[in-house]
Amino acid sequence: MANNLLHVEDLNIEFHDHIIPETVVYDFDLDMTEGEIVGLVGESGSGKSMSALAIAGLLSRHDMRKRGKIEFGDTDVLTCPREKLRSLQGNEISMIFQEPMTSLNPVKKIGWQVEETMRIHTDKTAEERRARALEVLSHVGLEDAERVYNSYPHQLSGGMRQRVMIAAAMAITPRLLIADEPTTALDVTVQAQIVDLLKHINKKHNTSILFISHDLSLVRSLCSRVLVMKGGYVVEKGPVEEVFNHPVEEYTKKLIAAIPKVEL
Amino acid sequence: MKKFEKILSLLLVCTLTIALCGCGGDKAGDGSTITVGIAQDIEDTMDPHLCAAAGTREVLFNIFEGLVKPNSNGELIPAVAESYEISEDGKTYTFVLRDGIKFHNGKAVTVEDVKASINKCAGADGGETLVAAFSNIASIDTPDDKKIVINLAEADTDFLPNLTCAIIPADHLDASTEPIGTGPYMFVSRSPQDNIVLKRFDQYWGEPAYIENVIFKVIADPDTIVMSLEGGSIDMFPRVTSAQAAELSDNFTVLEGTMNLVQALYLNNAVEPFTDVKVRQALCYAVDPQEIMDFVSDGKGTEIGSSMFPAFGKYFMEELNDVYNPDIEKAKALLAEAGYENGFTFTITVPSNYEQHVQTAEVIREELKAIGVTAEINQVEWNTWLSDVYSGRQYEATVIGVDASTLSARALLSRYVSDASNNFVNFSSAEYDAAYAAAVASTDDEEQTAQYKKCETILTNEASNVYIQDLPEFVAINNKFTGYEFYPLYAQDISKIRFAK
Amino acid sequence: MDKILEVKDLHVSFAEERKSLFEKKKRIEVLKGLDFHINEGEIVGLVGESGCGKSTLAKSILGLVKPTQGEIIISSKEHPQMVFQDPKASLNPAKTVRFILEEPLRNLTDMSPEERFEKAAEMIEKVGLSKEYLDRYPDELSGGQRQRISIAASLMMDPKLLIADEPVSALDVTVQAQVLELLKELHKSLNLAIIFISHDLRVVYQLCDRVMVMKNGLIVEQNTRDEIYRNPKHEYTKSLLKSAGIGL
Amino acid sequence: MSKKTETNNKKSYDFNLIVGIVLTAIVVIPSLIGLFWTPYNPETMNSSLKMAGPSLQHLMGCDNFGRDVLSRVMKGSTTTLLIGLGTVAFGCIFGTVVGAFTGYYGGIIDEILMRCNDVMFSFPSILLALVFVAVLGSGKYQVTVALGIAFIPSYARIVRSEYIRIKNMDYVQSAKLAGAADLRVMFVHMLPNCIRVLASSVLIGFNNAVLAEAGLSFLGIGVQPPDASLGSMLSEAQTYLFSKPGLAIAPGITLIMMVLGIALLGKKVDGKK
Amino acid sequence: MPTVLKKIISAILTILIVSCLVFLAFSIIPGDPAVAKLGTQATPEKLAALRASMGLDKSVPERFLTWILGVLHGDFGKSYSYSMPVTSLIKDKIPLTLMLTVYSFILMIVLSVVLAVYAAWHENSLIDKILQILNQVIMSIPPFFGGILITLFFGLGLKLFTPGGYVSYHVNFGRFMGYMFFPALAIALPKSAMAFNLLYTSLVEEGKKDYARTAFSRGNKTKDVFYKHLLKNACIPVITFLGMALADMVAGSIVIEQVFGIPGLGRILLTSIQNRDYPVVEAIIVIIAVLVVVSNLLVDILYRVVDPRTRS
Repeated sequence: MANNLLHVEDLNIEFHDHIIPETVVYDFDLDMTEGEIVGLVGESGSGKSMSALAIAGLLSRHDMRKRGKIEFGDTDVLTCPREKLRSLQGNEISMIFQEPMTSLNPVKKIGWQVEETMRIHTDKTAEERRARALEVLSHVGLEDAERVYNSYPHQLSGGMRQRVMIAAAMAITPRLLIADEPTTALDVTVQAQIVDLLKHINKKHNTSILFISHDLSLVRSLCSRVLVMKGGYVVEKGPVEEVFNHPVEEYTKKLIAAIPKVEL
Repeated sequence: MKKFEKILSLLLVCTLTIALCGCGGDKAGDGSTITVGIAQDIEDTMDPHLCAAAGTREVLFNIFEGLVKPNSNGELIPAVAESYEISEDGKTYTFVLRDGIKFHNGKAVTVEDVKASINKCAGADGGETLVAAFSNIASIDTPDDKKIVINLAEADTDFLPNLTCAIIPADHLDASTEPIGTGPYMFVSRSPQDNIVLKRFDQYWGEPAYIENVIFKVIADPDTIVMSLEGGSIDMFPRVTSAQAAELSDNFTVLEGTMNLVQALYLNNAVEPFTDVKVRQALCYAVDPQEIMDFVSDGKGTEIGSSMFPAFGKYFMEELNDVYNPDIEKAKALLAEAGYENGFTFTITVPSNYEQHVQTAEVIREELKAIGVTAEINQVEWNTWLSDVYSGRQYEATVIGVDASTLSARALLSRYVSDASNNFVNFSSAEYDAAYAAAVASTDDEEQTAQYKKCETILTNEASNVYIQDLPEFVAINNKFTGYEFYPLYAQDISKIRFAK
Repeated sequence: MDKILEVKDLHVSFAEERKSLFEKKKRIEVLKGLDFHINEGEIVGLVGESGCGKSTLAKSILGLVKPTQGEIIISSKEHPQMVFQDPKASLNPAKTVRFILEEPLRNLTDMSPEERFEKAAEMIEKVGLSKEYLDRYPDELSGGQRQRISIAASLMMDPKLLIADEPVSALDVTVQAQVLELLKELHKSLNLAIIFISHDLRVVYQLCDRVMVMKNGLIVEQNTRDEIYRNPKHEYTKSLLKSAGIGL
Repeated sequence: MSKKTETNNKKSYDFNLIVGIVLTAIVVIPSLIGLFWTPYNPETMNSSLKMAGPSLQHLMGCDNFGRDVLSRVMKGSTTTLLIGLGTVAFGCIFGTVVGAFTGYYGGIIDEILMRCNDVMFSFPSILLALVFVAVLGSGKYQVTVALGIAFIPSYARIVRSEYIRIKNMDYVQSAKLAGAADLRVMFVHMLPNCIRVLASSVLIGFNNAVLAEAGLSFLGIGVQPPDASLGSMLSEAQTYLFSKPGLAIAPGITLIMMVLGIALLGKKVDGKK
Repeated sequence: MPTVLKKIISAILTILIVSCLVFLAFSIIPGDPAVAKLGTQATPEKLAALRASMGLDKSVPERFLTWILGVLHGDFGKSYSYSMPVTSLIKDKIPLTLMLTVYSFILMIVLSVVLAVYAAWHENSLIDKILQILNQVIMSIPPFFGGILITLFFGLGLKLFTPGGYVSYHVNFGRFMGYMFFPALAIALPKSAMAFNLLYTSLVEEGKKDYARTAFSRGNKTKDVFYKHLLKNACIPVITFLGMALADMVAGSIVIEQVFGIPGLGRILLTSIQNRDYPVVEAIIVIIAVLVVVSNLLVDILYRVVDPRTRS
């Protein structure tokens, strides 16, 4: 299909390091077009992170059996040679994670980590890389980009670290950004700023975003489409307003009801 | 990260190359050099008059000489003195200085040097007497620049062996750091715990040494002796054990001599139950020296019956060996008589650095089980043995080898006189004291020898200690060399060694 | 209703590691003078961003941190207890649930073992878990179950005041709802005063009668819930409400 | 061994665990038997059998005194096992107490005890051993106590770092809130959580204890003859390494198997997340 | 920085305590230098005279004070057995033992890092298992026995070096370094086995952490993730071990010097203890204490360098 960025069909993921093989994701289907923001909602253990990791090609450990297809553009992430997969990772597909505290290398400077994708995928000179890194750091709303560039992760707050993660992901503008619960560990005020930043990136670079979260209200404010997962199955999917206003599945209803309401 | 990996592999490569360029081993004998392994560095002093350790005397034998010096079969031959005369009454000893004899520093030896050296040993100028017998010197006169006359207060026919004490330059009496003597080799340098280097003294009065350079290399770990010999880093090692000798390949010859040591189970006669002669005799009957020799040194070694070894041909009494031939029943009977029918327990304290003595103690322990006596073994460190056992006398029994510091029978018998300062076994018998005094006093040689033999017999009959053997000494020497000679006391005469044709 | 806790002009500061030998010993002020009181049986929300001193306030009320100035007055035999945020670290992994529940009784009362077991069984049912959970280890429980156990543990001495430091923020939404329900019931049945620390304004709205807003060591505004949510006075409270998507 | 075998929901049997159990069994069981019975009395000498090679009657041959090597190895491994475990237990118990106090309280106590640790580390073990032997005399029990004391600093350090890590955990705060006194917090609440780290270091400690005992025997101040530990047999056998390597191989292999077996068990204990 | 000052003061304190303990130790151990020197020729008078000349008749505290004063102006006293100043006796021994320790330290680092990264990278493969077993076996070999085996295998077997053929670095530096490789290897092997074990588990641990996954998500090759990201983090727990290992190696060299016939500090210490040569033992122990303290300082500095979190 034309300008179809991602086509995931009948994806099943089985864990094999336990004695009895355990399936965590059953028949997962997903289609994304350029510039679209899709939400993936579910409680812990629902398989949402596993599917995201599979799409990003990070489930390469030998005891993880994967069946089905994950087509990104014209390459199938599951079967393509490792070289090809590596050329996509960090270049076309980038990912940011939930725990800003531990997702950055504690003993390396921020600047070095942000420049890493450029070092691997481009042949930019050191100055060009430095300039781009400073530029992208200021884009994500860090006032003193120079100071952040030269500091270490433990010297920054949670919110600043998550911005650095996003800057690193955006250094060579990817076509797909996978955000695995990026705001869960942050304060409410900082959460809002990160969500705004993702919206801005999507508009400015037309980067499509796969947003994974267990916070329904957040998904509602950011995504155009949403999939609800439970126990490894996709129980409901569709445009966000439709799913929210008249949910079909029992589980979705229960989820929506559990959101603490504030009626003034 | 390419950079990191490059450093690592670089480091690995350079450590390996260094290792390889180091191979090939240094050739030990470049023509006229011999490397002799020694078990212990000179750790007391290099001053010939003060040194005490046997290992030190062995090395210094090549550097210093007295007026007379011992030869390989135990006679005293003239050295610094050309000739000597002993007066009838045994009171005056006259020596004629060998003309043209020089010190290592090139200066000629004068009578003043001889007088100064003897006075130093006698502690004449206020120092302590280093050679006990010299306290008997009344005066020393030098009538001309050739003669030295020593007058004794009381007659002593056995005084000559003491004059092997080293003659050193009068103006350089402190030889501890820079030893100068008249011997065939002169001192070059030393590096503590590593080596002592000597060089041939070309102006030596006697026939010069064959090999030019001698390196005494310290091999502290007994287990590396065989490897060092095989590896070629040393050419010779005196006093290897029988086990080590068996390990050597055939480009080494193993010469067998005796260590000139009286090895025995020394009993502290002042401690129960060893105060009772019957108990001591019982032990003598229970311990079988031959079995000990079988285990400890493959049957080699010479059995001894008293405090004398074969090198002193004149005084050694073969028959004393059979006084206590092994007899378990007799031993048990003696124990019963002494009131110990169901045996007793005692401790053998033994220095841990002498493997042969430790092994002997283990064999004795087994043998004594036959008569119901249990011997516990307590290994102690050498210095602890010296202070607790030897000078402190706080022990029940010990296994050690006692050597003779001078070539006289007295060196092995004076120890058993009741009030002798080195009587660490606390042996005392009036009869023995009388016999020993008579021997010292007598001026006639036969009579003196008879008295000495009487002393030995008393020691055996009184079973002062359980005498075992004069340990065998194995000298491992590379086939390139020959000419090694055994001496009846601690001496490694390197000057006799030459290249085998 | 009489006051169960009164805090007057509370200051807390820590000695900072001296940078260099010459520099005067600097002390960082964490609490800069707080005055408030908690009435019996009242749920008070304490809201503020991380780093504003919420946890330090909790610890000083509990006596774990010594205040440098001001006083904390708690009524007589009261032992205020605390429920921690991270379910994984709040229970001792090496001990059974039963041991954890009986611990306060073992130290502070002279109850016999049977009495202690009864009280523990009674309490575990109160927090909605069955008795056989008593012999389980914390690792075998889910996040929600663990929070219920730590609530049960904190109520063993029938305290009148409970401090909950973000008890639900690490839980899934559905589980969050159940735990909040539990706190509400306990508050009613035991007339339990709760200081509910959280950064999630929606949760605070559902649970608390009064709300105090903290910003770097100071209480900038404290009022009834409806006053705070309907017409916030302080700028900071407004920005909090706005970013939580609440308000006009 | 990557093939998965059908057992309960745990990773397949670990290759190391099996090897560990087998090795330890091969060594520990004979040494336990050695307490009551050995094929021959390890001390009887027999000059005709001197340096005899392995034969049917003497499976491991005879040593330089004609004593049966198998019986001596069995007796020796019991001694080594006892000394190893004794040393580790002694060092571990006192080390834990020291570590607990320094880790939990910090401040001056920490400073003082850490200074003692540094002093113990820089004091040469040989001089330390000599002092103990001089004060306590030599022999099995004295060696165990001497080595035990020398092992305290390393355990103290391990326990101290664990305590520093745990003392800020929430469950420690709640233990304090539950009215537990310091001692109770330290040893009832905190200690069980360091057991796993302690267990694995205890087993590595055993390895070092056995090697240290062998070192002492090498200097002749360890186990007194005719008692023997694997270490002392090894140092005695070195002189006959060329002509009779078997004499060194028997105790050497047994020592390595014992240490290896226990170390692998240690890895298993540590590996159990 | 006050912490550095505190460290130096406590270091000096440690050295003071250690040397004081040595004095006490010698007053407990039987025997004294006079007995050692006179050996079997000792007579009570000779002993008394020699003790007086050695100043042994003064009380322990008095002797300790005179020793300390001496040390303050660089005089470590005269050795009883070699009757020459201790400083000149030890002067050329220190570089030897230092050289041996540093040489084996580098060998240990090179061996353990290369092997650990390789094993961790190929986790659960055959090589990994072989390296594990090999490393456990090496760890269980007593150092003196290891020394003998190495001499047998490399020395007599492959003739790579002459056993016992120590050549001082004054004479021929190349051959000196060549010879020293093997004792260094004997010391390094057991230590590198332990370092391998520590580094391996730490690397596997770090591999499970989030930042490793981030590194993979950026398209790094596995090798790069290990070297560029994991290794530096994995080294942190190993650093404490390295500090202790450095101090251990100084003690370890005593045994190895004996087996390889190297006249280093270890050998002199052993013989001086047996000869009760107090000044020499004191001086060497102070040097060892300094080495231990320096290695602790190095560990702290290394911490600061590797782990920015400690640079508060």
